[in-house]
Order: sequence, then structure tokens, then C-alpha cells
Amino acid sequence: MDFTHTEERQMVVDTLARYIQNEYNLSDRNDAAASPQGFSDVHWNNLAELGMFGVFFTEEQGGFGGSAFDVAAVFQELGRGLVVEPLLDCVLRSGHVLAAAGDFERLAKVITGASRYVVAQAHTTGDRVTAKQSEAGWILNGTAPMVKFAAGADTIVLSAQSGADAAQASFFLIDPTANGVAITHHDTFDGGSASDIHFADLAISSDALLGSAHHADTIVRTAENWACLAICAEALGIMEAIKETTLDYLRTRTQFGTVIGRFQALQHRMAQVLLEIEQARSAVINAAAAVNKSETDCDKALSAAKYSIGRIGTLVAEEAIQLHGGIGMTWEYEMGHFAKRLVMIDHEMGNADHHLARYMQFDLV
Amino acid sequence: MDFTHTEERQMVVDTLARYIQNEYNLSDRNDAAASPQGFSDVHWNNLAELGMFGVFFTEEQGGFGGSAFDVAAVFQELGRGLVVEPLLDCVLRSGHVLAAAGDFERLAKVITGASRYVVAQAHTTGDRVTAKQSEAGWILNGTAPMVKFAAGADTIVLSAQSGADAAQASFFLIDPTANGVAITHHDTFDGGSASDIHFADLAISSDALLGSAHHADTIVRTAENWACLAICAEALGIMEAIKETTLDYLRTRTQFGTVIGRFQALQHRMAQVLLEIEQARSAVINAAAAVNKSETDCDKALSAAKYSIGRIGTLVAEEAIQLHGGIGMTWEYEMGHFAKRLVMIDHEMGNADHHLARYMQFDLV
Amino acid sequence: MDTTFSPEDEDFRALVRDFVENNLPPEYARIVAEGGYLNKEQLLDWHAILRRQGWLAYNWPVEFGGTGWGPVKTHIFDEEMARADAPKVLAFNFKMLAPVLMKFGSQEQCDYYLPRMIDGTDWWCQGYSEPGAGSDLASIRTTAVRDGDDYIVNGQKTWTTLGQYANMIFCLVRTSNEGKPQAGISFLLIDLATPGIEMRPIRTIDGGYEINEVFFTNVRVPASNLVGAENEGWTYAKYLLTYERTGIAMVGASKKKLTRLKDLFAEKSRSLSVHEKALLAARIARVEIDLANMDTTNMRVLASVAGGGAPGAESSMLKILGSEIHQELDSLIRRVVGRDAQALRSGEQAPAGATNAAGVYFNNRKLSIYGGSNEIQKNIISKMILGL
Amino acid sequence: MDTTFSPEDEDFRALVRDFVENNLPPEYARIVAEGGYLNKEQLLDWHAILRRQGWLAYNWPVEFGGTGWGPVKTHIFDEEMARADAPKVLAFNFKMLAPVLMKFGSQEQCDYYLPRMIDGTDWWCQGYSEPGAGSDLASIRTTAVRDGDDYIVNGQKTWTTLGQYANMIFCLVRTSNEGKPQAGISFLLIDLATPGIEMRPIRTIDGGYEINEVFFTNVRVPASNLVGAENEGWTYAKYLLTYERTGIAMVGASKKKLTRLKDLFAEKSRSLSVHEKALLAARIARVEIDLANMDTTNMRVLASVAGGGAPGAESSMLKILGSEIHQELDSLIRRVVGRDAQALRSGEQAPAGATNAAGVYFNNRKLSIYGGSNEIQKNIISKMILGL
Repeated sequence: MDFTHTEERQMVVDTLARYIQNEYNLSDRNDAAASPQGFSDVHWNNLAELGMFGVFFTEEQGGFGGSAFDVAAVFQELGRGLVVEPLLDCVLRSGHVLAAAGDFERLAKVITGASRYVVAQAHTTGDRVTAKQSEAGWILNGTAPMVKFAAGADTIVLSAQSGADAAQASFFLIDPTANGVAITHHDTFDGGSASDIHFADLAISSDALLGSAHHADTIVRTAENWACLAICAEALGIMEAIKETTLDYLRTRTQFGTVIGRFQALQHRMAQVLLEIEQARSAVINAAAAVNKSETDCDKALSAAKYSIGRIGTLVAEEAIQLHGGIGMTWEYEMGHFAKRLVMIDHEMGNADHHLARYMQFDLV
Repeated sequence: MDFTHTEERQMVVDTLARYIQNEYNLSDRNDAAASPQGFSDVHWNNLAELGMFGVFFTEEQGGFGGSAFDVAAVFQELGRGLVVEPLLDCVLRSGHVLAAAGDFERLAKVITGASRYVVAQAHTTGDRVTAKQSEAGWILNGTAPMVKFAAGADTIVLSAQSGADAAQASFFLIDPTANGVAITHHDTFDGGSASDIHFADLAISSDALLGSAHHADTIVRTAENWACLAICAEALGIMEAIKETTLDYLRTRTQFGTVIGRFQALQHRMAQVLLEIEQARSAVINAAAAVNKSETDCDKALSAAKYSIGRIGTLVAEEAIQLHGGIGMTWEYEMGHFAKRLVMIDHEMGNADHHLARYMQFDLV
Repeated sequence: MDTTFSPEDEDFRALVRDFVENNLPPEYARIVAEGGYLNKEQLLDWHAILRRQGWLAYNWPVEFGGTGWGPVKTHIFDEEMARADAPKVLAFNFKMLAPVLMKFGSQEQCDYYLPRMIDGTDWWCQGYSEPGAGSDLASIRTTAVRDGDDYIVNGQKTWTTLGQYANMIFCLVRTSNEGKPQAGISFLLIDLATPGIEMRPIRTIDGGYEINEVFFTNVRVPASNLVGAENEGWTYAKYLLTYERTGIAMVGASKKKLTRLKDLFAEKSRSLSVHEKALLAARIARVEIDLANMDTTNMRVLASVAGGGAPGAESSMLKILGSEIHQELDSLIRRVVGRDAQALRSGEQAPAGATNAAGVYFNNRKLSIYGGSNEIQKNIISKMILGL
Repeated sequence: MDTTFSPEDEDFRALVRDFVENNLPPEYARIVAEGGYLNKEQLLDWHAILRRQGWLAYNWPVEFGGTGWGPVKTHIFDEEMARADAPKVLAFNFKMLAPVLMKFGSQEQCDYYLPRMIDGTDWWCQGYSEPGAGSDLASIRTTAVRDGDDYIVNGQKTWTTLGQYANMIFCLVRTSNEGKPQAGISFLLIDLATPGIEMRPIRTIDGGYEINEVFFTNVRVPASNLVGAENEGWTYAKYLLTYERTGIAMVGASKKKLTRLKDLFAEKSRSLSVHEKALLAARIARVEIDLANMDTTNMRVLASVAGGGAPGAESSMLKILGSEIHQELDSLIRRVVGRDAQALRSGEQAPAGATNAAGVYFNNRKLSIYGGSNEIQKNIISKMILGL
């Protein structure tokens, strides 16, 4: 039983924290987040150079970390800094898809920051991309909706239905500039970008297939688990930042002749927020500890965490805005941007209701 | 639009309120509530003499009221006084079953207080009573569980499965002292009694059939709606009593050199309790207004009310106990008995979850 | 006890419904339905449409050019307007300043300003809050010092909604530092064209622009622009804040939003698992029930006002319930929209399912903050009920 | 980061599990499982069983006759005991008074009283609260006035749990009115057989009898029964209230209760509609997740204590979380039992499905009231975190 980080991991976290503190300015962040690409190449390259991308992978995979607590610790710090750079989408998730498919050559380029891949899952959603085998390779048709940070990627790692039913799906590596690919970019409410990627009779060669055919579900599973853990940890970091800002505000904002932190009704609500955040922290630890356990244990812990993060995140965001009053609703005040991201995290990878329903299904209903 | 009572109804309510105030003592009430019968014959007879039983029925039915707001107003007052006398079980519900079956002779005796009937529904529950037609009449077998206040009744109005399936059920009038009837009485947590009634080859004659055969569902429907409205109104009255006691306590209990009602955290929680009680009051009004509407409108409004009462009742009980601290958990302090009844009301006629699920099914799922 | 509307009321409802069906420009309804705001030109056009019907100043007494409707009719009108996604009339003109002028203003002020509100000459905004005076409104520090026939105003106001469209502002200013903070406040009408006034936009969390800061530097205001008596402004301010009782519960707007939520749910929930659907349906059912209860709570207060009763803590209760229910509806719409709520709607590029769900949700966090935060409302309830 | 127990810890867990399986009388487990309490004779018997194993004073250091286990082992022991429905050892002896004596008592007091706690000679109860001193514990008015070698005690204590079985009581008494209220409090040990003491039962809301009032009229107590220094009792009282950190979250008891809830749900939910079942399952899932989170929150605090860290607001957080989760479990059990929860279980006559669900639910409302109410805990958290 030990809830402290290893020395190595703590060094990585400290390095990242220092970088954010010294170089990552929220006003610039907001500009980059609202740009067409949705993030800044400068910060991206700096983070790559700091070695942050290798932390998510084991030495065998070409990295120097790869434990669940490495991933959680880094994303927690990214959350604290409201970093919009797509480490989740363009490194962690796509890197683990490449790793699961055995493509360590491409993974190496992800780790150095030389290549940016995004994963577009279009075989399980309502909108769907189909891949029909042709003589030369495959013909793709359909739409992958709302692929986050596709605007910044060199290559799209697309899962498409390649067989008779949705269970038969394969991953393909697609050049976003190819003929037959049309992309509609959207700005997003919490910063960053998302794209609808349309495929119209896109012909690709056989070597565009990643891994073996019809195994997308297996390939993507681990990557999705890592991504879910990461976004929970990011949310935790955001909550910590909001907590500190709100405590500062309660300590300094004066109304009725005293700091508002002296009003007992606000104190008790803040106390509730604080203990819920500790519960969220424990949920993330539980999820990290379960990532390598059995499929059921892992799924349960991840759903428990994403549910907890969703419920508590919304509480934290709403209470922080309410405790701030008008100032918390202005663009200029930093806290609101944290609150927006925190709430929007519940809109990615299944919300609190989705994960509670999934959790129930394990042994209750 | 008029939310005031008619003069006649207000007089009935005032009479009842005065009787409770002057004659109905909580300590005696608790003794009666814990007695085998579960209530006091003296109060029962007094309430009958005051004409309280006729309020639930129209002139055509032999009463002098019978509107939904009559029923709600009286039960709200009974709730305020935590009256344990079984007006709900032995007058309102059984009276309306008799009325629906067209048995106005027996109903007249209910209204005067000369007869006490309780309804035992045993055709829809897990435990079930079956009635097999015989030459002389019917043979009954099975158990009707947890029939409230059967201990005080002269006659049991039993619904039993009389045909091939549960939809075919009939009402029978049964003498509880007959051979073939065995009764196990239970004390109940909130005062009053409940009984499991066992039937072992009980032979009854054909004229024990109430109304026409196989129509129990139709006969009981109106009575159950009245009962549901009544118990919601009772809960509202209890909440009002708890509210007043708790406000008094907040105004007078001193800790840390001041009355505890000055602590803002407690103030805000009490404010929430107050506005929820107003919502509960509106829910009861909505239910009363809907009792004579279409079946769907009526069922929706009753489920909305029972759900609201269940949710808010639990909140009121729990907050009242918490705001009182230790004293709220003692037998001697009156409030706790109100809280117990209030919570137990959620265990009768379907709890908050049950009614929310029923409500959802009308047009959401 | 009669919870139904009278036949006369129902006729009136049909009349309003018919009017709005035939006269509300669909473009305006679309903007409102999507959680947006009309620009100045559009809202003035809608005002003109209502004026021609005689319904613009619908909450005013007849003698001032209003309709003379009681609270029940006013409620029906509000409900029907919300049902049709009609834009709300400018509250600062019709629901806030006008009642104050009618009750506390001079004959001259009423004669001059009220017609200008109706004919579109004046667009008023509000100068109440200051950076240091939010919930503690009585601590305002913007000063008005008498100088001959004028006041000289210095200070700063904030959260001034739609100030960018306004030509006039009504302000709370400090005219005395004697006694309690409430005692030295006056209610002053200021022409925004007066030299020394600067209005700066505040961008809101959802990226929108509807609020402003207003800076006053040696602004010279004629003393005739004082409403009522000097140092009595606090009374008028409180009157203004509690006047609009029929609208505070937002019943009509919430009913409309519930319909929208249920439509969206019917469309989107097809892809959900049975249990996820049940959890979401349960939340929708809960808020539908809460709203039905509040509808009656609101009607009870209306009936009591119509019957001459004076609402006490009820208006604070309705503010809390109304804002919380509306916020829950926004929260549920955001959830039902799901992943697509993350995309900003920006014209043609918006994804098919996109709505402004996240933006509206965040924007409407203001409902529990402005007009006296819900915490202040709970303080008021406690004080009134507990007598402490 | 390692969230697992060490192999040594797991061995220890197996040892405890094995012991309790073989040594806990089934009758006692049944009583505990049903939410009841052992009587004095039964609990002393269970104490004796644990004593023979050397585990009675399991939370004490070795030098006083305890086990010397650290917080993690203590936690495992608690969890296994709860899992088996084993009765808890008398907290007043082992978890409350003993640690105070060890830290602040004299050598003589330790030598005399600690062995008597273990061998069953002394059953202690607590004299903290008074009718006028509940949450505001420092306002106690029971006085102890020095008279030669004795104190003369006058006043009244209340909420004295299991006082009916006790022969000794530890009390907070006022020995000075100088300075702050906290400053004049002393910690006194009193033999209940002393003339002038009267104990009266308080019947609780669920009809049970576990608490008492204690009246002191000119009770003569040897001054040697003072713990530590005169007027320093507040420090000892606070130490006592925060000492038992490993147990405050009730993790083991709540896990056991969750198992019971899920078993009941599996049995009872068959007759529910799919949607009602989903709503109930969602609440059970929520509390299961909350409990799993709290389990780790608790372990984090334990690990920090084991590593020499000093828990601050954490123990207050655990008190709040622990009590609320346990109360939610009781509330859900009551719901799942449904209609049958209304029947009082009275021996043979109980309906087949009857449990003590309603009684336990109401009795456990105390969890958020006693030991420093949850409101007091929130005050503490606020003070520590906000520094106000």
C-alpha cells in the first residue's frame, strides 16, 4: 500500500508542471484553442521535446513509462494547466492503437512527435463508414462524425465496417488530403477542434490496412481504456485547479463587510465540493489500478471512474460558478474555461448516465 | 382559479382540527397505536359522531361531500394530528369499494361508523388467494399479506383470483372469525396494525360475493385512487406539523451563544425544506384536481403526487431529525413519530421509485 | 377550490395564441428557439408588432397605455408567448423601470418617459451592480454629488445587460454616507449620450456579448432625473426586484423547454441502451413533475395576488424553483444532445445534430446568480419564516 | 503507487477470517446481522473469546497489552470482523478512554484501569453531552468543585450510550469559568456506584433502549480520578474524538451492508417492473461506487498515517462520507424490503420477509449526529481549508 509516486514519475510531473507554469499562458491557450487546428504547434513540439509522449508507453513499446499511474499523473497535470494540446487523441489513443496492431515503427514517430495520428472510430456509431474489398485494396464510404483534433493530424486511423456486420471492422491508415476524403471542421465549446470526415468512394491500397483485417474491436479496446483513464485524470486535475481558484475567491472576495468564505452556507457547500473531489481522486486511482486487471474488473472500475468524474465534475463546475457569481461567467476570468472543459468531458466517451447504466449491468440488472 | 376551501369544507376541517387539538393527545395516540388493534375505539366513535366519515362520499352515496378536495382537506388535517385511526382503510377505501359494487346499504353503515370493513387485495400481489367456485358458493385458499388494520375490522373485503388468470378476480365479504380464516397480527413501525390473513379451504356462500364476479379490478380502481390521494394529503399534513416543530426548534434551541436558526447553513437547508413542502402541497392539489379526469391524466397526477410526497417526505423527515440532533431521535419528543409515519407512507401503495417508473411509462419510455 | 382557468381566460388564451401564430415572424421564433437573442432592430420590430395590437406594455395599467390585465391574464400571455418562442419584450423598459416610475416617479417623468418606452425612442438598461457590490447591493459606491441643478456622477457599474443597445440607464447612486448603507442610495435616470460615460463589453463564458461595464467620470445629470426622493432609492430598487412576480417562475419558458427536451429525447434516445434510457427518462420525469408542481405553486401565488394577498417569501421561493428547474432542463438538453453539444454552432459548418445546448446551459447559470442570487433568496426566506 | 495489500497483510487477513469463522458464536452474528445489539453478558463473552486470542485490545500498543498493529492491519481486522457480522468491541473501553489514558493519564491510572478494561471488570460509558451542550460541547455546565482530596460533581449528562451496562463513566466537567469555555474543562473518571448518581433510560425513536441520561447530585469523586491536568480536558476530549480514524469511515460495516442490500435486491427485485428495477439498481450502483471510492480515500488516509503523516480535515471528510454512505445503504435496504419494512419484527409473528429495516434506518440517523455532527465536521473542514 503506497499512494506516492515513484521518483521518476514525480520528476516527469514536476517537469510538466514547471513547463505549464512558465510557458503555458491561458490567454494564448484560448487563442490556440479557438484556432482552426485547435491547439498550438509550438507547445506540441515543446512537450514532445520534454519527452512527455514517451511516458505513456513501456520500454518494449519504445517509451519509458507506460504504467497506468504514469498516464494518470501526466493527464492530471495537463488538466491542472487546462492544456488543450491533444496528447490524448494524437499520442495516447492513436499510439496504443498502433501498438496493439504491432506497428512499432509508426509508434516511434508518434513518441518523438514527428507524426500525428488521430483515431476515428466509425464502425460502432450511428453514422458508419463501410470498407468494401476491391481488387486493389478497399473502397470506403460513409462519415466519421466529430473526430477530435483531426484538423491537426497527418494521418487518420479509421475503423470501418469491413465485413458483413459491425463486429467485423478493420483499421485503415488514411491520408486526410486524399481525393475522396472531405473534412468539415468544427470549433468546439471547450476549445480544440472536431471534424466530420466524409468518405466518398475513397480507394485505398491493401497496405493501408493496419493490423489484421476484421479485428478493430480487439485493437481498439486497450486504447479506449487508456483514453478513458486519461480523461478522468484530466478532469481530476481541472477540479483541483477550480478548487484552488474558488478557495482563493472565498478567502478574498468581500461582501457584507466580510470575506464571503465566512458565510457558513457557502462554507458547507465548499466542504462538500472538497470531499467529492477526494472521492473523484480515489475513483481515478481505482481506475488506474484496474487497467491491467481482468476485463470485467477493468470495465467496472473505468465506468465507476467516468461516472464519478461526470457527476462530481458537473457539481464542481456548477458550484464554482455559483460561488463566484457574475465574475465566474466571464470569458476574462480563467476559472470559467476550466469549468467548460470539465463539463464537456462528460460529453466524451460516454457520460455519467451511460457509465452508470454500464456499471449496473455487471451484476445488478 | 380559486385555491380556497368552500365554507362548508372549511367548517369540517376546523371541527376536525379542534377535536384533534382538544381531545387527541400524542402520548395516548402512541399507546393506542401500539395496542393489538392499533387504534382507539373511543376516538373512532367520536370521529364518526362528528360526521367525518360522510365527508368522503357524495349525497347520492349517502354522504355529504365526496369531492377530491374534501378528501384531501380531511386527510391533511388527520396528518397534522398524526391521527392513527384508520379512516383511510376502514372508511375511504372500503367505502368506495362498496360504492363501486353498488352496495349502498353496507356503505351507510360505514358512514355512521357502525361497521368497519377493510379491503384485502390478494389478486395482484405475489402471495395470492384463489377462489374456486363450488356448489354452495366458493372455496378460498391462500394468504393476503400485510392487510392494514384488519385487526379492527368486522368484515374483510377480499379480492381473490376467481377465474383462470389474475385479471379475473372478485370481491368477497368475509367474516374474520370464520373457520378457515387464520390471522397473524403484526405491530407496525409507525403505529397501527397489519395482518397476514390466511385462508385454508374456507367455504363461503354465493351471497358473500360483492358486486358481479370477475370485476374486482374495475371495482377497486376508484377506491385505490381515493386512497392514494388521501395518503398524499396525510403526508402533506405531517410535513406541515414537522415544519412548524422544526422552525420552533430553530428559533429556540441555543448553541454557541445564539439560537441555531441564526446559522446560515441551517437556514438555507430549512429554506429548501420549506419550498419543497410547497411543491408537495401543489402536487396534492394537482392530484385532487385530476381524480375525476381521464384515466391517464388521473394516473399521471397521482403518480406525480405519490412520487413527490415520497421524495419530499423523506427529505423533510431526514432534515428535521438532523436539524434537531439527538432530541429528534427520542421517543418522548413528538416530532420523531411524525417522521416515522412520513417515511413509512413511502412504503404503502408504491414508493417514489415505483411511481416515477410508472410516470415515465406514460410518454417517455 | 378550483384549479382551472375560467372560460373567459381560456378565450383570452385562444386570442393570444391566434395573434402570435399570425404575427410572429418565423425568423424571430427560430432565434429564440435556438437560445439566441434578437438584435436591436429585430426586437424593436417585434415591439412595434405588439404595439399595434396594444399588447406591448401588457403588464401596465390602462391609464399608462397598458392593458390592465390582472396577474392571471398576464400569466396566460407569458405562457402563450413562450409556447410560440416569441421574444420577450425588453424587461428594463416594461417590467423594471416603468413600474417604478408609475409608483414613485413624478407626473412629468411618467408623461415623458413611458410613451418613449412604448414608441421605441428609449431603450433602457440597468445600473445596479458594481464590481464591489454584487449580492451586497447596498454597498454601491458610485456617487452622485449635487451641484446646482445637477448631480455629478462618478463610479462604475457592471453586468449591464444589453447596454450596447441602450440610450438610457437607470442607476442606483450614493448620495449620502450617513446611516446604514441602504439609507444613502438614490435612483437616477441617466442619458448615455452624456459626456463622461464609457461602456465596455464583457465577453461571457459562452463566448457571447450581452453584458457590459459602464464607467462614469464627472457625468453631469439634471437633478430632475432623480426618481422620488433623494436617499430613498433603496426602497424603489427593492420594489423593482420583487415587482415582477408573475414572470419570476419562468413557467411558460420552462414548459416550452420541456417540450423541446422531450422531442429531442424521443429522437436521440433510440440509440441508447434500455437502462441508460431509463436513467435519462427518470430525470426528465422528475423535472416534468417538479415543473407541474411549480406551475401550481405559481398559480397559488398569482391567485393570492389577484385576491389582494401580499406574497411574502413566495416570490423568493419561485425565483429559486424557477431558476433551478430551468437550469435542470438546460442540463438535460445538453445531455440528450450528447457528443454533438461539444461543437460550436457556427453557421453552415455545424454538424447536423448541433444545437447551442452547451452555450445555453452555461449562459443560464446566470439564472441562479442575477436578480438576487439564490443564496440571497434563501436568506430572505429564512428571515421571513424564522423571523431571525 | 501501489493500491494492493502486501502478501503479509493478505496472510493476516486469512488468519483473521479463519479465526472468526471458527470462534464467533452464530447467535451473535445473527443478532448483528439483523441490526441488533448484544446484551452485556453476550458482549463480555465475545470479549473473552477475543481476549484469549490476544485480539481484544487490538488497537492498543503492545506495552499496554495490545497487538501493536498499525493502521492497515487494524483496518483489515475491522473489515473481516464486519464481514463476518462479528460484534464490535466496546468502543468506550478500547477506542475512546484507553487511548486518552495512554497519552494523558498517569502511570497509576494506566496500570489500574487498562487491565480492568481487558478482563471485563470495568464497562465504561461516556459523559460528554449535556442537554444544553450538544454540538456546542464546550458549553458544558456540569461542575466539579475541589473539596480537599475530592471533587464534588453536580450536573447532568445525556446521550450516554449503553450506560445501563456500565459501572464507570468518563466525564467532561467544568472546573473553571475563567477564559474561553474550552479553557475550564477537566476530564474526570467516575465510579457509577458513587452515591448521588442516577441513570435514567431514554427510549429512542425506533423503540429501542441504548441511551441514557445521567444525573449527578453532590457526587464525591477522588481527585486522583482526574486525567491529566485540571482545565486541560478539552485537549483530551478532542484527541478522543479524532483518535479513531481507522474506524470512522465504517468501510467494513458498509461493505457488509452492501452485500446484504444486493442479496435482498436480487431476491426482491424479481417482482419489479424493468424501469422500477433500473431506478433502484442505479441507486445501488451509485452507493457501491461511492463506497469503492471511499474505500480508497480511507486507505489513502491510513497510508498517510502509517507513513507518519498527520491527517487534517481528512478525518472529518471520512466521518461525513462514512455516515452518509452507511445511511444511504440503510435507506436502500428499507426501500428494497418495501411494504414488509412497516411490520415490527416481534419474534415468531414476524412476516416472512420482515427485517428490522425501518428500525435500523431510523436508528442510524444518529450516525450523522453523534461524534460531532456532520455540520460540525463541515465547520472543521472549512476552518482548516479556508483558514477562516
